[in-house]
Amino acid sequence: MTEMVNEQTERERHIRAYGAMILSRTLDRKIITAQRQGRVGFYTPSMGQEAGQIGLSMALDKDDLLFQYYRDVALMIHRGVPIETLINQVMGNKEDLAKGRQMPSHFLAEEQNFMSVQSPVATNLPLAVGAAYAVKYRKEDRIVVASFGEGSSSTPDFHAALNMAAVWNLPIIFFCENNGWAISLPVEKQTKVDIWKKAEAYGIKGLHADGNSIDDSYRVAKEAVEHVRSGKGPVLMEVRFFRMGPHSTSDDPTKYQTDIVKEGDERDPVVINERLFKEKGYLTDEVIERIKAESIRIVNEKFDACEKIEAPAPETMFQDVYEKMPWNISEEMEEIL
Amino acid sequence: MTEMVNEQTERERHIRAYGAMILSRTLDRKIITAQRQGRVGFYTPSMGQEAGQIGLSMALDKDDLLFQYYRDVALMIHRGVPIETLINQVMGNKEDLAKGRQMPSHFLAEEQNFMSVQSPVATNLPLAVGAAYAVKYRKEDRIVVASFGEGSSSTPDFHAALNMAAVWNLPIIFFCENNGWAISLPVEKQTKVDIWKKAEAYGIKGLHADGNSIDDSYRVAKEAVEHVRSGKGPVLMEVRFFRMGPHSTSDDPTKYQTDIVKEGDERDPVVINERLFKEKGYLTDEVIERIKAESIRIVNEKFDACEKIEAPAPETMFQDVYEKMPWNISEEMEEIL
Amino acid sequence: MTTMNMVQAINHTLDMKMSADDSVVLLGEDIGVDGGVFRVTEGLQKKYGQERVMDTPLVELGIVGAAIGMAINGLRPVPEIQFQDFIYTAFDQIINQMAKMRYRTAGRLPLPLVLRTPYGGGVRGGIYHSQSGESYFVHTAGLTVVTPSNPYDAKGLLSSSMDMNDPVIFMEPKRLYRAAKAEVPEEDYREEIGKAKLVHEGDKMTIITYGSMVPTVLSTVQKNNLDADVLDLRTLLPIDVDSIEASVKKTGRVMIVHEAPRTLGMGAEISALISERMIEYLYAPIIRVTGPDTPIPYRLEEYYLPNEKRIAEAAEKILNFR
Amino acid sequence: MTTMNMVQAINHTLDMKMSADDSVVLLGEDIGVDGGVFRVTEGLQKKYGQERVMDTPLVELGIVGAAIGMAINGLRPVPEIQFQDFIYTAFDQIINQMAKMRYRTAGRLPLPLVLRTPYGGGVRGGIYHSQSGESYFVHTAGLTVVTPSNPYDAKGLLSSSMDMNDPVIFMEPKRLYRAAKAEVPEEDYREEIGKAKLVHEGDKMTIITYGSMVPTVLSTVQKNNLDADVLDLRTLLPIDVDSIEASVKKTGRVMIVHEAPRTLGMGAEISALISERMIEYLYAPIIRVTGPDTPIPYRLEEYYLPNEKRIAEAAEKILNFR
Ligand SMILES: Cc1ncc(C[n+]2csc(CCOP(=O)(O)OP(=O)(O)O)c2C)c(N)n1
Ligand SMILES: Cc1ncc(C[n+]2csc(CCOP(=O)(O)OP(=O)(O)O)c2C)c(N)n1
Ligand SMILES: [Mg+2]
Ligand SMILES: [Mg+2]
Repeated sequence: MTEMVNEQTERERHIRAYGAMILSRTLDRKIITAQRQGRVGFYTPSMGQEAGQIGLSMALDKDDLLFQYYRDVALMIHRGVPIETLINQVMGNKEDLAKGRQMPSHFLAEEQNFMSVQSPVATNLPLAVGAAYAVKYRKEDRIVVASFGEGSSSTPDFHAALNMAAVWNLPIIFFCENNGWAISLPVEKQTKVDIWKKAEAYGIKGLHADGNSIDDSYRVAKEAVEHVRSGKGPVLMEVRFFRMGPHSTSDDPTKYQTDIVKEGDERDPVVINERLFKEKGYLTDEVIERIKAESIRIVNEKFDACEKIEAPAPETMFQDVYEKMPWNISEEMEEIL
Repeated sequence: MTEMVNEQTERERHIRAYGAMILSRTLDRKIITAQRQGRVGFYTPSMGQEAGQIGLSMALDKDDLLFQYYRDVALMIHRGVPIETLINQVMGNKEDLAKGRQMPSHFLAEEQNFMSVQSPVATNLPLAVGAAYAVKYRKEDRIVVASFGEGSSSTPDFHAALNMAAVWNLPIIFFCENNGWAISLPVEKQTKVDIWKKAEAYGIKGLHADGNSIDDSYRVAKEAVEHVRSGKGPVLMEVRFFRMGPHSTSDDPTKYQTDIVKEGDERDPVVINERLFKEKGYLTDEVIERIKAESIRIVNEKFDACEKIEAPAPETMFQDVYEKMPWNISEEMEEIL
Repeated sequence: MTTMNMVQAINHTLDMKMSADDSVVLLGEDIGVDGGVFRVTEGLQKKYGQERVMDTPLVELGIVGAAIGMAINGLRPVPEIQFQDFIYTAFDQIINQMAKMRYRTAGRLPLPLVLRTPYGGGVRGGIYHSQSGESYFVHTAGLTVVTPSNPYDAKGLLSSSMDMNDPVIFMEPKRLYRAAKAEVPEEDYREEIGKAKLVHEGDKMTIITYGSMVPTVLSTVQKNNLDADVLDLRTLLPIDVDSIEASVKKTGRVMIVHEAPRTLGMGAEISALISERMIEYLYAPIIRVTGPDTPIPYRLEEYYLPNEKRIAEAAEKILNFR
Repeated sequence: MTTMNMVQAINHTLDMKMSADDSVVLLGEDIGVDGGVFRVTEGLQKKYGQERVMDTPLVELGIVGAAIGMAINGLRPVPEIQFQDFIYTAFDQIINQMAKMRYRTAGRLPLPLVLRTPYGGGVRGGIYHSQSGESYFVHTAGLTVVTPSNPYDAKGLLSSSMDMNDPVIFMEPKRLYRAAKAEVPEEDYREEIGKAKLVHEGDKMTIITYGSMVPTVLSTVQKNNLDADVLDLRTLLPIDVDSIEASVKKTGRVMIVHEAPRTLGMGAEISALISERMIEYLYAPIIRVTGPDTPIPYRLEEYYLPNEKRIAEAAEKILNFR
């Protein structure tokens, strides 16, 4: 009886994971196409990074707090961020939670505990440390996650954050998404050491997973979460996968990247996890077809709807610099509008 | 015959090392006293750190380039920086190589290949990396050394410098002088890992030595220098010793430090190395007495002479901001003088 | 009422705020056991514990970044940067995170955070322990910049700053830390952010200043019997343009005094505001008496800092201008 | 003569300088194999090798700090910061090392170094890919700040900057990278650092601007037949006060136009210089047409940037002022 329930749960968990992966991939594809058509200004695709992100998400609780980076679409979707929230951000329309102020890919979804993405890479990490401090200070059970690319491990903020989190023994996971490239710089030229091994320099736990496998990422993320939640201090967890798209829609990877992983490739996490889930009997061809078709329908529908939403009103540009608008901004607003 | 020469050389090397240690200690003591008498504005004592610095110096060549920090007086003296250069800096008089512009302890002695000390800690490290790049670029045989305290290992600049030096495989030694304290913060609260072990995070060699022993520091520094000079890439070398003085003359360590190592203590490097050198027959009580007396005489004499040198002329304040003085600074100079 | 210097007034204010509100925490280098290199946080760690008064590792960007994260997650942190000269290692966190968080989240993640830091010369600190970097912050939309010139204002302004739901850069003129004592009420009070104070009244000219220069300006005015309004700005961003306007329209002659280098110092903005809005009221050039456009030298510091002589000469020049 | 856009002119200048002098090296993120995200360094790594055109790890403070060390040790580095918005992570190196090295060594360690960085809006970059941070550098004694507005000046100014023995912040207005083409001589020439250029002549008013706003100001002047001097500053520090003075004394009416936020933007310093030195020549308030004191929004960027309409309105206001 218990076994059956567990089997059932396992199955559902995997279908949900797969669904999030497909929805994320479908959204990615849609936005990239829309960008080429001039309907979207810019985008940093997530494709190739879905499995690792979803594995992490599966190990987290609803209350956990995330300081994500610009490529975490699958993570956000799996945690329940409505795709309208993502599309409205990309559009920068008036329904965007941040009133269209940020470039596409700089998501915010504080209802699902996703904080706001900035551009200077890894500068979310010290913030996550502070947030984790507050969690510990109030003796809450939540943990904090900060994600970033492997290139971002070279930054000042990475070092500051890991050392402080270690010294303060905070409930935080530093989740490094190693896609092999920082724009045109391959990881071998970024640093001479595996990212997860840098944990040793801070006296914290380092873990790594196959980011192309939902199961492996989940397994390792669960280990990380247990470690952190039990008060044993921070974890640096690295997942490795491929950046299947360009760095961004402004980037031309053929200038520097020789081995590009295309959709359908043996190294595409959709191919890998789909095959595995079928083998394990979680999925059938029929279900797969249905999920894919449904994802396309949903994405197209929502995209079209969101695209129709108008731009934020011009006066919104002057709001929220401060709680109360100071005289200089009021005057500038009058002058400009 | 060769053996005799080597013995002779060994002896001379040790006497010179001891002499530099005593001269440095004597100067330290003099400046601290003078500060209490109001004759000097500020100072960061080096006492306790002499042996490790001298061990390093013994392993270096004349042409090697140093980006030292504010506590490297013994290092500078052993490498032949005239003590007038140091005293004039402390006085900020018109003979100071930097025209009295910097606080005491911010030395410069470019004739002996010592670059200029800044206050923001560890920000000399990236500069040293650039200098080492130039050395490698021109295929010179020199190496570069950057020194800093253990507290400074927490800074952004430490991380940036070590990673870049590693990726570029540069001829550089990062020389960490671990005196156990960063002002009032003990090293245990600074980071959870031995500093030299952080080398692993960058894929470079990490070494450590007993900084209280000239011989041990020399031995390890020699290993570091050989590694670096042979093109095998950067070394992070840590020496451990005690900060025997306060952080600076503005600091009151009794507020936070329970175990203070006083002069004459068993952990005082002067006591330790003096005993050892006597045992090995390099020094006799007579020679020791002579060196000490002579050091006091020299320091007093030079200090008095340097103290009489007047302040830089007021107009010097406006010079050297640029190669050519721009109109705004000229006008300000006229207005003020 | 108690007589306090500025160090005591700030310490007392932090103490009051911490005892009233558990979410107030302090963090910085040497602020705990040591009580801060200027003793501003003396005794607070003993009283409130290491969890509320944290001695951090040596990393300003970590201090500032962590404070931002704390503020996002329900605390009201008061980070300290030991010398303002070292704040630049945290500059990106200030410019790109702190100043822009409310804006980029459309008000969803406000930051109640007061960053304290001692600044300015007059203590023989040389190039790296004397800087007055207020311009870097005043140019940055999203920040509020405050600087007191006396113990009474220090308490009132710090209290108000800590009430805010926006990040404040609270700059403490270190040469005044122990210089001036004043009566400071034990009870709670506020001085309004964004309001200058007229600290001397006169008809012939307006001297606009703030922070460490206020006592120097006042003593010059007194010694030379200058018939001058003296405005202590107290808040540098937003600037109290109404108070400036009222005084300038009355006097028609303006001097601005600050320690920071002249080019794009506060004097530039104040001067520009005046000639934008009330140029027709001016009888004389707007004169800036400031630090020169050089770093601050150690030995010759007294030539760097504006002094009574330079202020008096400038006053004469303005008054005699036709 | 060849027709070039600004990207090509800068690339060509770097190429010339590198081929003439082995000590010139470039470093930055993605400048090598990729040729830079704006293609400014395209082809240079292929031509000069990885040792002279370095793709660095992702760490601006390392790029700037290493460049300083290279300059100390005999090279003439040209570091690139990919977007000026990200320069703040290297700000301490710029403020406390780069700007102060000559001063604190009494000229013993000069820094021949040109830090290139694209800046400004107009490319839908939003908060973090559009900033105009020139004020932060212009307030910093020891730096020279240069910004070209066209391909011809870009070559002449970059050549002069690379001849200097002091650090230069060379700010490239990214919206003009490919916008304007011009005839650029293949041979060597220089444009003088510290000299503004009168790009339009007139008698009724002086419009002072620079960088990305120059074309917008010129088109406004032309469309509205404004009888105006237009000064392209080109060097922001030191400011060419003589050229400003000559024009303002002639016209008596002044407008300053820039993208950067108003408070303590360049307009503040220029305005202050004018009212300090020649207030008696003015017939009207000095007007600043600038970006507002907010971050730069993504979707509403067109409201942020000064445009022909705002400039024309300001001109009318100034001309009609009595
Ligand atoms: C501080 C900073 N410098 C430069 C950039 C420009 N930039 C944007 S993304 C990127 C590469 C990031 O690589 P990585 O951290 O591996 O993340 P990925 O994009 O591969 O997911 C760079 C250099 C930036 N955003 N922030
Ligand atoms: C960036 C920066 N932050 C703060 C300071 C103030 N400060 C001066 S020395 C020091 C402690 C340095 O400790 P450590 O690196 O261990 O060197 P030590 O003084 O012990 O030799 C601090 C915090 C500084 N100089 N620079
Ligand atoms: Mg990457
Ligand atoms: Mg130490």
